[in-house]
Amino acid sequence: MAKVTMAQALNSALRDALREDERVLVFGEDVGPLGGVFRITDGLTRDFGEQRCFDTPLAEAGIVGLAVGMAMGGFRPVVEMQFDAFAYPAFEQIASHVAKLRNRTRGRIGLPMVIRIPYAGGIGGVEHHCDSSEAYYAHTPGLKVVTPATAEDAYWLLRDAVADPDPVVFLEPKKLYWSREDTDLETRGALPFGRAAIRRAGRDATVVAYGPSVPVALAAAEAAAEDGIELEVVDLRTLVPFDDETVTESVRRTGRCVVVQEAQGFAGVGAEIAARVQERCFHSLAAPVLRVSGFDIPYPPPKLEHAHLPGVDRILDAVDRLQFSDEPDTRHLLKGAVA
Amino acid sequence: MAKVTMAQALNSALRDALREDERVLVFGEDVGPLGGVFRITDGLTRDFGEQRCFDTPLAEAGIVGLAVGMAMGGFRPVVEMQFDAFAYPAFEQIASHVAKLRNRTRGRIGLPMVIRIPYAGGIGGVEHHCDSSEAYYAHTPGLKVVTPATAEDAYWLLRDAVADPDPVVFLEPKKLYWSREDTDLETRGALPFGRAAIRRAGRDATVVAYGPSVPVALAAAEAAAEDGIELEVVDLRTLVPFDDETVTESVRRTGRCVVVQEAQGFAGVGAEIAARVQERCFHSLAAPVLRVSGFDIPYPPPKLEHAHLPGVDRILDAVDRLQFSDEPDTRHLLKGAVA
Amino acid sequence: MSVKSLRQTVQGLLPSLTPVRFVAEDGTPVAKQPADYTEPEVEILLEAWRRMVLGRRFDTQATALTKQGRLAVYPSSRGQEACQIAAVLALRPDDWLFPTYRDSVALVTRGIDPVEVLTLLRGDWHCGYDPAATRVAPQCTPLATQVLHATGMAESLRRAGGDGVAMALVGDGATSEGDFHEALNFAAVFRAPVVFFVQNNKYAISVPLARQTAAPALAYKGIGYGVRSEQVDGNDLVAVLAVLTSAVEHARAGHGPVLVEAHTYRMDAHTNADDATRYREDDEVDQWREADPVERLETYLRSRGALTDEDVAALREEAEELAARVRAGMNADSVLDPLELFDHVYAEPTPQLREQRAQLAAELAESAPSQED
Amino acid sequence: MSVKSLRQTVQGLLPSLTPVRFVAEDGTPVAKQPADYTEPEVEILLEAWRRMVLGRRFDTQATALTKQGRLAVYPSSRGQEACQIAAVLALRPDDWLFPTYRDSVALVTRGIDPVEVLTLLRGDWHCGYDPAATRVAPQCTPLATQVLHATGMAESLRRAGGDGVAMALVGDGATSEGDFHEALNFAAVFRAPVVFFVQNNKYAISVPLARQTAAPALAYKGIGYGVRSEQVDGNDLVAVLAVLTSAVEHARAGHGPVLVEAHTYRMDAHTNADDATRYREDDEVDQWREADPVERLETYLRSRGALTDEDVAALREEAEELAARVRAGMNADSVLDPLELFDHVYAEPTPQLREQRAQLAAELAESAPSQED
Ligand SMILES: Cc1ncc(C[n+]2csc(CCOP(=O)(O)OP(=O)(O)O)c2C)c(N)n1
Ligand SMILES: Cc1ncc(C[n+]2csc(CCOP(=O)(O)OP(=O)(O)O)c2C)c(N)n1
Ligand SMILES: [Mg+2]
Ligand SMILES: [Mg+2]
Repeated sequence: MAKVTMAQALNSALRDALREDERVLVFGEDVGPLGGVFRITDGLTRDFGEQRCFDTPLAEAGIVGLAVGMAMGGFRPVVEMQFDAFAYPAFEQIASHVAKLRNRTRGRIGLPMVIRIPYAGGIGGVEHHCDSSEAYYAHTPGLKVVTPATAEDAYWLLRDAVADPDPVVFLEPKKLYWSREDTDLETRGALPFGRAAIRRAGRDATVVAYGPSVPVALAAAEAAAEDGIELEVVDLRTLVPFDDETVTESVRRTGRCVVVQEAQGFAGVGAEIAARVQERCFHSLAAPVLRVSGFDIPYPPPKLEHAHLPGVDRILDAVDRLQFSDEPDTRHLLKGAVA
Repeated sequence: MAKVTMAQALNSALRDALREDERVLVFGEDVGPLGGVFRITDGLTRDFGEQRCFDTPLAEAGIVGLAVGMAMGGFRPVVEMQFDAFAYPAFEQIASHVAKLRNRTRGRIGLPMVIRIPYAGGIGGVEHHCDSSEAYYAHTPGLKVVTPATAEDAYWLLRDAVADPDPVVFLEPKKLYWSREDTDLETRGALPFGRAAIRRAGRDATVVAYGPSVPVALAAAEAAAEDGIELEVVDLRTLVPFDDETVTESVRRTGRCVVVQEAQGFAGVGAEIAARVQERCFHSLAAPVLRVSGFDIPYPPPKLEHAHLPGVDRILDAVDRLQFSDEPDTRHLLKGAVA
Repeated sequence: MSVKSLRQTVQGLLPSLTPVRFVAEDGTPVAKQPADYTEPEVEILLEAWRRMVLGRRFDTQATALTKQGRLAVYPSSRGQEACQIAAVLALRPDDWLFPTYRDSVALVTRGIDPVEVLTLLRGDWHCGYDPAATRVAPQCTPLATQVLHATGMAESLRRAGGDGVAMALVGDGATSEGDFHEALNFAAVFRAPVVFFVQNNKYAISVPLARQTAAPALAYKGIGYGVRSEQVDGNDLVAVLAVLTSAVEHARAGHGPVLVEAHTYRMDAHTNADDATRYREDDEVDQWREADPVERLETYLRSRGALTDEDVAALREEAEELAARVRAGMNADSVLDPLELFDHVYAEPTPQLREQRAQLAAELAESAPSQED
Repeated sequence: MSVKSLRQTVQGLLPSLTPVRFVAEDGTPVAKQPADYTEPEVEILLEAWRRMVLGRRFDTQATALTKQGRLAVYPSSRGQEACQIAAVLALRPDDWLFPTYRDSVALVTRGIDPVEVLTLLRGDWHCGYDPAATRVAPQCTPLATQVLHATGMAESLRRAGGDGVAMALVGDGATSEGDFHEALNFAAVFRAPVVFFVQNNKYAISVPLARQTAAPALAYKGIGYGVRSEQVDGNDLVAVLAVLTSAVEHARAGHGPVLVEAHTYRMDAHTNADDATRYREDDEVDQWREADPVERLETYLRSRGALTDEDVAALREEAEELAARVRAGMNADSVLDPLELFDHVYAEPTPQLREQRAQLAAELAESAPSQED
């Protein structure tokens, strides 16, 4: 066991993938000699050569489009978009080709490729550097969407993503890049790709979280436990495919559910989770499924991000509201709404 | 009163806007002499001149980016993206600039512009011509998102959109372009921008729909009425802002809710609606809020779209399931899921 | 670099000032044959002519099928046969082709079954042929996106160590898209063996070239990427084939990408659903009729004594057989299983897709007329 | 068009073979002065020199403030002052400027309060100044997107009937983005009065120019759009100002857009957070030190007798005052109201935003230390 950061785990995953499969290629902006602005590809060009890890011209549609062609040509490209909002220029390539080529060709050509995207906030980044863009991808059939919350998951989910026969959007929570954890990357954890993890067991309510929100949810559970409320924390790990079984089983057991996401709430992945949970667990629910999220605003400037990001208190507020009928709250809110 | 199609209503709205406000400009691909591939801009170049309605080179990011600059320069651009999937190249301009400029400039520069997008299916279009892309926009703070279901709404919502101080993504359900309705575009209906319409009153359940799904929901209500079930049909009209008041009031009254959308279901606008409704109406609900949508697949080829699109039967199936506990259904589905 | 060698570099990247041409509109050889290109052997020209005649018959047949409702839509390439056929003849079977919606004739020329070619436009499924087996990418609709795919494929071929080449077909309008720009740049930087073949047919749906670009010619875009470029009379099969053959050789030899612009004309409307009278004059169309590529090559080959009336008659018969085969194929009803919709989203359906498949199966079972009825 | 006039058109669109230069690296006039451009008056050059010195002091001060944690991040333009200052001096106050994150010095030169300029990089809010009042768009981070906005603005100015011009600043790396391509094309087709000014500082973060493009120079991209283009020694203020002034005049006179590429160098790392030793040699940086634009202009002006030691000393003092003002401004704590986050999403907040604002207000009230504590 050794202390590793998520950044190191991701770097190891890329290394091991490059070593084990010569079809794997890593490319993007500044991923070569610089090792990426977050150093996730640190040393890969040095150790595997320019042929395996290389810089491209500065054009995201170009990077993804090139990867499509190279995946068609037998390679397994792992490309990096430098920041969340800088993947948007590639949106057409992603939505119209990456997600659809297998389907368009009636199954004849799959695209084994990974699009790595550092995403979400909490690092004091200026505008366009902290978007939570997972919903755009999760809503696009044909993509798998992954977001790890631990270094161990970062390693194994990325290995799985690279080995996957289908395109994977791999979302790396920036603020967790440098969090250290004791883990042994050599032995694979029990959970396969596509399964959620119960990070903390609890009987009173289920908190469903993913990526950057998992540590926040765990901290909230810690705090709630001091008040005698036992929260179960589910870390989704993959948004697509979605692990209905784990989530449904948990909520049926606890009877209450809070969904946490950093992204703006409206039509986000949290909405999907809330919708699914109430569909599947309605008669087990003692309270509505509540969502805790960022506000429906563009990501704030660094000095105000703390006000936007869902923190422990916002989660605990939601947990508090799980105990009561929805009437008082809703009335209050609606009054504000039409004032 | 005269029979008008939605296409004619949209054309009239553009004409009247061009006539009343010289800052209004219409541009895009083939909107000039051709009048647009759907003829929504028919005759505008002839009647208002090339200065007011003109063709651009073929580049969607270019069209939207140009519109941003022209809106900054005091114009009110109304641009057309030729089809839903062909707006994707403009995604960065839309998400990073159109949606954000007012916020980025601390309120100093707003962008009064409209992005018209023919969207959704039901017209037998080949691949990339029938995407339901509303969730991408609705999830992006700073955009307003509108989708009319009637010719009258098409006219007035477009007039309102053009007059709006903020950017509006105006989604036109292709399959309704040619549906005729008796309406008098001269007198404005009662509903302002931002309010949903109750298209049919009913006591047993609320069906929330928008755009292309509204006529389907109404047909389902018609059919259900024959079986003695009275469905209330809410047409959202604007997805952003969302009319919580009308929806909440209706569902609290009926105690049951089905949400209908054509788009793939996962993390769609329907998920948001379901999540909000159960948050706000939990104690009034006799059954989970159910969603009826397209499947989580790329839009099918023309000869198979009928199997994908939510029709009357799929809505009625959902209505049937509103009467029972969720247990049997869910178990059944889960068994399939882990088989 | 010295000013002199800079000047040479620049000259080497610019296209010729006027389009390369071997055969004039009236079918006679031009007075001054292009110095930089070799006229293809007459056997190859004969083969090209055969393919052009067959291609045109296929095209008119497909257009006719739209009128009978057997095709959802058809974008005709009538008038562009010199480009369609030369593109395919310039490639080896193990090279890759990245076509657009308009390039069905190229696909038929490549040997793909016409019924498979028309699967997309008939509305049965998306791509009807096997791209891996034919080394032809699915016909691409999102404009210019395929130019990047071709570049990626070319880079794969380069890395594979062989001498394969990829060719991207792209329209004049699509050169305005950002993806076109990015593809040329990537290809140049990686020296990928790809040929960018612009069929400048003067219109992007209704938008004429002058509204699309202010460049002296689209081929002038090449130098901005360090990409060798050329422009050619797109209705002169001899010239198109000569230039494309040279471009493919250049790429194959490892010298990097080439941009070729062919000046041609779309004789029909954008698709059968389009009304071209809204944006162009009949006069213009009539003028281009004079430049017909099929007739031009036929006249030229006859003048060289390579073609007889019997050859022409025999080929006409072959063309009618092809048309009949296409009609028969399109008139046969297609059998489609809606449940297949769930099969190709991923290699393995997700649990959610399995649920949804079951739901659709139940819906279909319910709506099917029961046995007793 | 005749072949002769075609040739002239092509020549008119191509940049000069080597970058335009008036003053050599050692501060002496080049032997052969560029024929097509006029050297600016010495008063203007003196003003430019003043702005360069002040700009550099601002820049080094901003970099220093990052070390003290008073700025979140700062992308320095040290070494690019000739470009930063010439861009602004070539414009009238009623022209529009579309800058990037790297162009803070240009903004200060334009007269924007330095504290407002640094609002973004300090993390207080996004754009700190009033774009409408200053006619300077917000500094743009999504690369090349602003080039389209500048084109749209230029088109607005053209339609307004005045003679206003827009200038887009853009980096060498950003020219690879599709938006750059689309902007040049739109501008050319609409003949919009816009100047595209590429500061080719040889790197896009770590990626050197040779990995970004294979073109003889970025200025060669112009001809592919029919856009007049030029390349210039970006460290020779005299040349940059002469070329940009001519470009702006061309646009102002209604002759359409111009592309100007300035060859310069980013002396510092990409930002304070970047480690440039990972991708470039000190030798290279040292070499460019010899080409320093501020020293070069100073030497030149001194050689022309336009500048004395006293002038230099006086300006140094002024520069220190500016630096002190910047420090004071940045050291003052900013007062920010989190509830403002809801104010500028739309002209009027939606009902949902009002709810969320109320929620945040409640959260803030709850977490604030109560009066009694
Ligand atoms: C990204 C994108 N935008 C718009 C369209 C709609 N569209 C289809 S064909 C076409 C015109 C293309 O013109 P050109 O590139 O010249 O090719 P041609 O059809 O003339 O062969 C347009 C605008 C599209 N398919 N993709
Ligand atoms: C669309 C987009 N992709 C990536 C980035 C991240 N990024 C910021 S600056 C930069 C390099 C830009 O290089 P260049 O255009 O040469 O400008 P310079 O920084 O050298 O002034 C990159 C890749 C971005 N801001 N926007
Ligand atoms: Mg064309
Ligand atoms: Mg640079």
